[in-house]
Amino acid sequence: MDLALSGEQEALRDTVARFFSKVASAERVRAAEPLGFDAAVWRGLADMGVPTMAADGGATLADVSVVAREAGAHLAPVPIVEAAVTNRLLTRCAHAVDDTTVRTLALRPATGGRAALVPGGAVAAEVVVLGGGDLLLVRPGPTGERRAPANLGSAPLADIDITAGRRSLLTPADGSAVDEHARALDEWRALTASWLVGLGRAALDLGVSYVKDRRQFGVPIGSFQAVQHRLADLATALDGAALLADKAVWTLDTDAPGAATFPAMAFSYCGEAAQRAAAASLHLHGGYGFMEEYDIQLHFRRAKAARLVLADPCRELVGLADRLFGPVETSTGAGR
Amino acid sequence: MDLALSGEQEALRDTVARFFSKVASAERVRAAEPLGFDAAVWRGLADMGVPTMAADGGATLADVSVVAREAGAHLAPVPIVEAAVTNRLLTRCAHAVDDTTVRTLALRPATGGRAALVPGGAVAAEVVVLGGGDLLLVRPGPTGERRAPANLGSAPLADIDITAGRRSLLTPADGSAVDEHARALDEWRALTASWLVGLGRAALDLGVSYVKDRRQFGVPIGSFQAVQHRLADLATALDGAALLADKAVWTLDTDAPGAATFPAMAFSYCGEAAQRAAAASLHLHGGYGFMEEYDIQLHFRRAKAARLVLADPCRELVGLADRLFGPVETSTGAGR
Amino acid sequence: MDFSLPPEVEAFRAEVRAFLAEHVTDEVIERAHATGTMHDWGLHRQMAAEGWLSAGWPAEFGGQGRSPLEMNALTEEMYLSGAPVDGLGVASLVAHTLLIDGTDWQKRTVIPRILSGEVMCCLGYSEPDAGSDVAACATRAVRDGDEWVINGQKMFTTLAHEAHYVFLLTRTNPDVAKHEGLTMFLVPMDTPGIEITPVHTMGGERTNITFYTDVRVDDRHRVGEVDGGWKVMMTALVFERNSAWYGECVRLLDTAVAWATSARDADGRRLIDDPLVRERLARAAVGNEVANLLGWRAAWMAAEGQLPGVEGTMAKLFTTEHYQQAADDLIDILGPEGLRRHGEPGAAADGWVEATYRHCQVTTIYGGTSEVCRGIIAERGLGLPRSRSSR
Amino acid sequence: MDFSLPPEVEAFRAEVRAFLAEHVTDEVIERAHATGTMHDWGLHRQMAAEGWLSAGWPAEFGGQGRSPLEMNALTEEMYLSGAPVDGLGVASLVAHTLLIDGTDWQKRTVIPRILSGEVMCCLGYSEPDAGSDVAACATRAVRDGDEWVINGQKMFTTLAHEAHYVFLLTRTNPDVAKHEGLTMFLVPMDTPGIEITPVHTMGGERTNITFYTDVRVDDRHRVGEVDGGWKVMMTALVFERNSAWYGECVRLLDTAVAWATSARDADGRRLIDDPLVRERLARAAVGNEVANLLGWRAAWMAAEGQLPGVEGTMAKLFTTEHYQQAADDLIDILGPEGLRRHGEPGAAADGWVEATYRHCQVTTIYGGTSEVCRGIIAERGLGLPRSRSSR
Repeated sequence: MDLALSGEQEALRDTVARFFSKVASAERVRAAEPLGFDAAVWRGLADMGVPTMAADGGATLADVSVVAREAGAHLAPVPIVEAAVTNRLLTRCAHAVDDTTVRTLALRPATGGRAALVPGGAVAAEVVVLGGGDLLLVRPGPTGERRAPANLGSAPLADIDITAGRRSLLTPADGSAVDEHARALDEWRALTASWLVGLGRAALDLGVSYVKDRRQFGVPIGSFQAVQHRLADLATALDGAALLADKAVWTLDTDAPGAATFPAMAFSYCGEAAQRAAAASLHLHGGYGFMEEYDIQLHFRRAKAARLVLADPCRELVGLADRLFGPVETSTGAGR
Repeated sequence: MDLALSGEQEALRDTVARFFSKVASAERVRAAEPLGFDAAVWRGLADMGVPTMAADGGATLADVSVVAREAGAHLAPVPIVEAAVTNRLLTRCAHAVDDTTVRTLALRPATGGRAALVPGGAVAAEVVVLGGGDLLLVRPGPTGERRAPANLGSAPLADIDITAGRRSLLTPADGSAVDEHARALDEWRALTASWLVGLGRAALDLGVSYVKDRRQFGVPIGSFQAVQHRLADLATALDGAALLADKAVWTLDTDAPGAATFPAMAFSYCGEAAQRAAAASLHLHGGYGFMEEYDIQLHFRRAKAARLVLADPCRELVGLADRLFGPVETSTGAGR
Repeated sequence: MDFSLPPEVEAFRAEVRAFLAEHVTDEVIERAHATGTMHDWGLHRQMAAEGWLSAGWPAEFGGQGRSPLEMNALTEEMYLSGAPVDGLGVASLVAHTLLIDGTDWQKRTVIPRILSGEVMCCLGYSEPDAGSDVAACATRAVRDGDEWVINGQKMFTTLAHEAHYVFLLTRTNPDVAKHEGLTMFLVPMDTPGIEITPVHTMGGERTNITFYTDVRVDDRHRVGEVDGGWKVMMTALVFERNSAWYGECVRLLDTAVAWATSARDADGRRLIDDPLVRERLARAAVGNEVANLLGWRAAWMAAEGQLPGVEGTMAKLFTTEHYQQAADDLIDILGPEGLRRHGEPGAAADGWVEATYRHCQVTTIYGGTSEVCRGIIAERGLGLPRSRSSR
Repeated sequence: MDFSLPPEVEAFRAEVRAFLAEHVTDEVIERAHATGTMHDWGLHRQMAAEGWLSAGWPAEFGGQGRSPLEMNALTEEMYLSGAPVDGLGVASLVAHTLLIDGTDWQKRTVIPRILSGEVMCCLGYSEPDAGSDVAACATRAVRDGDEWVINGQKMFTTLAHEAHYVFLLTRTNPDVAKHEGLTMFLVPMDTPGIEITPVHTMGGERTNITFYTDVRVDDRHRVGEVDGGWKVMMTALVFERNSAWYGECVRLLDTAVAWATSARDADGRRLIDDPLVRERLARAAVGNEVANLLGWRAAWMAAEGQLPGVEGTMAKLFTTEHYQQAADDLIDILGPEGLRRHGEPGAAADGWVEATYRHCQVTTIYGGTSEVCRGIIAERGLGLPRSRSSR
C-alpha cells in the first residue's frame, strides 16, 4: 500500500501544473469559450508527450491521471483524457499514434450513421467510433466544417457523421471491438473521474479562499458555522473521490479484481462530489458567483457537463449495478 | 380560499388535544409498547364518536384530519385513521358501523390467503380485505390468538389469515370492489399524511425546545447557525407538508380535480418531511436522543414505520407518476 | 378549509391568461433570452394599458383595487407564461414603498408614471462589500444646502440600463450604528455622474454595476427621513414577490415531461416509462405543489390582513431551493442531449432545461439568500436565540 | 501508488478471518443483540489468548508489534464478522493512553491485565451538562492527603457493568479556565460509592449512568498531571478507532443484496432487478468503498509515521453519515416486510436491516459528533477562521 505519488509523478504534476498555470490561466480558458479548445495548450502537452505517454507502455494510466487531475483543476481546454485513452485503444489495434494529432473516441455507439456529442469531436482529426459492432477510425475532415454546438460545458463536442470523410476499420489485437471499446470507456471513466476531482478541488479552493476573504457582518463569512460545515462535508467527499479515482486507475493499470467496477464507481462518485463542490462554491460567492467574470461559474458548468456527456447519472448507477450484482434476470416475463 | 380551520374544527382540535394530553401522554404511549394499542384511548375516541364521524356524512374527512393530526402529534396508540377510513368504506357497502368496534383495512390485496402487516390488524375485530378482486369483511377471531409481530414502529400490525375466522362478502353501492378499496386507500394516504404532519411537528417542537434549553460551550445550542438552518428547513418542509395534507383531504371531500393525485403526493411528501424532522430532532438531542426514556425515539421509529407500512417510498413515487403522467406504455416490447 | 380560489379570482386569472397568451409571444421570450434583459417595454406598456400595473392599487391611483389573491394569480400567470417581468416587479416594489414612505410630491409625480408604464426603476442596495449585509452600505450622500452629493458604487443594479430611477441606499452618517446612518433616495438615472457598466451572468441575464460620482440630487428625491433609510428598506422588503419562481418551476417540469414523453431510448421505449425518470419527474411535481401552496398561503394571509413575514420567507426559500434541485434532476434525465443550448438544432427540450439549469442558480441569492431566509425562519419563526454568527 | 495490502497484512488478515469465522458464532452475535452489551468475555479472552489484544504492542508488553495496516485489517475483520467488540476498543484506548501518560505503576499493573483480557475498562467523560463540550465536566475530585474524593455523575458509561476500571475525567480546579482544571483518574469500579444505573437505547444497546458519591481513590490512580486531564483526553482521542463502522456498512449492504436477490415481487421478478432497487444498492456500494478508502488512508498515514488527525476525522464523519443514509435507503427497499424485527418469523433479511436502522443512528454521536467532526475539518483541514459558535 502506497497512497502517495511517486517522485516521478510529483515531478510530472509540478511540471504540468506550472505549464497550465501559465498557458491555461482562467483568462485563457475564458477566451477559449465557447469552443473550449486552445491549440497552444494542446501543443504544449504534445511537446511533453502526454497524449501518447501511456499508449506504448512507457507510462501508466496513473501517470496520465496526474495530468488529468491538473487539467481538471485548471479546466485546460484540451481533450487530453480522450486523446490518451484513444491512443491506447489505437495501439491495441496496432494503429500508429503520435502526440500532435488530436484524437478522441465516441463514448456511445453510433446510431443512424452518427456519433452524437463526441467529446473533443469538434477539434479532433481522428475519431474512434463503435458502429455496427465494428471499431472505426473516422477522419471527419477539416474541423471548420464540423458543427460544434454551443453547450453547457463550453466543451468541444461535435456530432460525427461516420458516413462522411475518410474512415478505416480497426482490428483489435485481442478481444472484440465491443470489448475494446468498453475497456477504453472504463479508462475514460477513471481518468475523467480524476479530472473531475481536480475540478472539484479547484472549485472548493475558490470557495474556501472566498469565504476567508469575504467579510459580512464584521467577520469573514468563513467563520459562519453553516458555511464551515458545508465546506467540511465537501472536502471530505472530495478526499474520498480522489482516493476512489486513484484506486480506479490503479485497478486498470494492474488489472486488479476491482477493474470491472471501480472505474464506474469513481466516475459516478467523483462527478457527484465535483458537482456539489462547484455548486456550493458558486453559491458561497453570493451574487458574484454568477458573474461571468468570476471563475467559479466556469467550474460549475463543466462539472455537470462532464458527467452528463456520458449519460444520465442515474442510468450510470444502474449500469454499475449490473457490474456489481450481475445482470437483470430476463427469464421471467413482463415487468411492472 | 380559506386555509384556516373552522370554529368547529378548532374546538374539535382542542378537545382531542386535551384528551390525548391526558390519556395518551408519552408515558402511556411508552407503556402501550410493543403492541401499540391502548384501549382507554380507543374508548375515549369512541365516546366522542370519532371512528364513525365521517362515515355517515355528518362530518368530513377534513374533520377526521384534525383528529389524525393530533393523534400523530401525541402518537396516540390507536388505529384511528384506519378505523375512520374503514367505516366509510363499509358505509359505502351499506354495512352498518359503530364507534366501539375497532375496524381496519388491509392496505395491500391478500395473497396466498393472507393479508400481510395490516395496520391495526392486531387489535381490530373486523378487517376489510381485498382478495381475489372481492372486498371481504374478515372477523379474525379473538385478538389474543393473532400474532402481532414486534416491529420498528411498535404498531399493532398483524398478518390476517383470511381463510380462518368468519368472513362475509361486501358489495359496494357504486363502483367496483377494487375501485372502492383504492378510494379507501387514498383516504388512508391523505389522513395518514395529516397524522405524519402531526408527528413531524411534534418531533420538531421537541427538537426546538431541546436546543433552546441545552447549553454547550456556554450558549444554547439553538444559537448555533448549523442547528438553526437545519431546523428552519424542516419547519418550512413541515409547513408545506401540512398544506399538502390539508389540500389532499380537501380534494377528497370536494371531489376536486386533484383527488387522484394529491393524496399520494401528500403521503409521499409528508412522510419524508416527518421522517427528516424526527431524525434531525433525534440527532440534535445528542446521546439523549437514543435513550429509550427520551420521547424523540418514539417519533423517530414511527415516522419511518408509518411510511413503510404501505410500500417502499420510491415505489409510491412511481405509482404517483402513473397518476400524474399516465400509465407506462406497454406496447413496445422488452425493456432494459 | 377551502383551497379553491373565489370565482372573481379565477375570472381575473382567466382574463390575465388570455391576455398573456396573446402578448407573450415566442418573439418576446426569445428577445429576453437573447438580450438577458428581463423586461420588455412593449409588454410592459400593454400591461399598463390593461391597468394591471396598478391592478392592486386603490382607485385614487387609477388602480383596480385587486386583492392579494388576485395579485398572486396575476404574478403566477405572468411567470407561467414565461414573460420577462423583472421590471414590473421592481417598479411595483418602488411604487408601493413610495406610497408608504414617500413624500406627497413623490406620490404625485412618480407613482402615476410608474403605474402608467412610462418609467422604470432599478434597485441600488448591494455594494461590493455589502451583500447580505446590506446595512454595510458605503455609498456616501453628503448634504449641500437643498441638495445631496452622492459618491459610491452599487453592484447588481439590474435594469439600470432601462430604468429612469434608481432606488438608492446611501450612508449619510458614518458615526452611528450601521443601520442608523442610512438614507434612501430615488435618483433620476439621467442625473450627471451616473455611469453604468454591464455585467453578464452565467444565467444569461444582464445586470450592471453603477458608479456614482458627485451625483447631485435635490432633497425632494429623498425617500423617508434622513438617516431613516433602514426603515424604508424594511418597507420595501415586504413587497418582494417571493413566490414568483413557482411559475418557472412549472414551466421546467412541463418542458421535461413533454420531452420525456416524446423521446425514446435505444429499445424504443418512451423515456417517461423509465422508472428512474418517472421517479424524478414525480418528485419535481410534488415539490411544485408544495411551492404553490406555500406561496398561496402567504397571499391568503395577506388577504386576511395578516403579515406573512416568516411564511413569505418560507415560500421563497422552499421554492428556489426546490427549483434548483428540480433543474439538477431534470437536466440529468435528458442525458447528453440536454447539454445543447437553446437555439442549437436538435437540442433536447429545445435547450430550455439547460438554460434553466444555469438561470435558476441565482434565485437562491437575490431577494434574500437562502442563508438569510433560514436565519429569519429560525429566529422569527421558531424563536431560536439570535445566532452569534449571522448578524 | 499501490492499493494492495502487503502480503504480511493479507496473511494476518486471513489468520484473523479464520479465527473469527470459528469464534464469532451466531450464538455470540445473538447474545450481544439480546443483551445489548457489545462485549463478550469468551470472545475477548480467546482473542487475548491469540495475542490480538496486544497485537499492536511492542514485544516488551508481550505484543506482536503489528503495524497500523495490520491493526486496521484486524479491526476491519472484527467488524465484518459482526463480533461485539466495543469492549476491546475501549480497553485498547485506555491501555494506549496509559502507555503514554500513565505512571510506571500503572503501566506495570494495569496494562498487562488489560492486554491479557483479564480486565475491562469503560470511559467516564460525558456528563449531563458536558456532551460535545466535554471540558464542561463538573464531577469533582478533591485531594485529601494521598487520596482523592470524587463526587459526580457520568452519562453513557457504556460497559460500566462489565468493567473493572473507569477512565474518569474530573474537575480538580474550578477557578481556572475550563480546560485547565481537569484531572484524569483510572478508578477501580469496585471502589465503594460507585453506583451503576442501566440505560437502554433505541438501538438495543445497553449503556449506563454512573454515580460517584464520596468515592475515595489513592493518588496512584491519577493519570497524568493534576489539572492536566485535558492533555490526557487529547492523547486518548488519537486512539479512537474511527473507521470501525465500515465493516457494519458492508454487513448491511450484503444483507440487503442477499434479500433483494431472493425476494420477488408480485410479478415474480427479483427485487434486485428493479431499477429503483438497483440504483440504491449501487449507491450504497459506492459509499462503502469511499468509507473503506478513507479509513485505509488514515491507517496508511499512521503507518508512514504521520498523524492522520483530520483524515481520521473525515473517515469517521463520512462512514457514519453514509451508514445512516444507506440504512435509510435499504430499509426502504424492503418495503413493509422490513418493519418486522429480528427474531420474528418471516422478517425480511431476518430483521437485521431494521435493527441496523435503529442502531446506526448513534454512530454519528459517539466518538465525536458529526458537528464536532465538521468543525475540526473546517478549522484544521481547511484553515477556516474559528467559528464563533462552536467553541
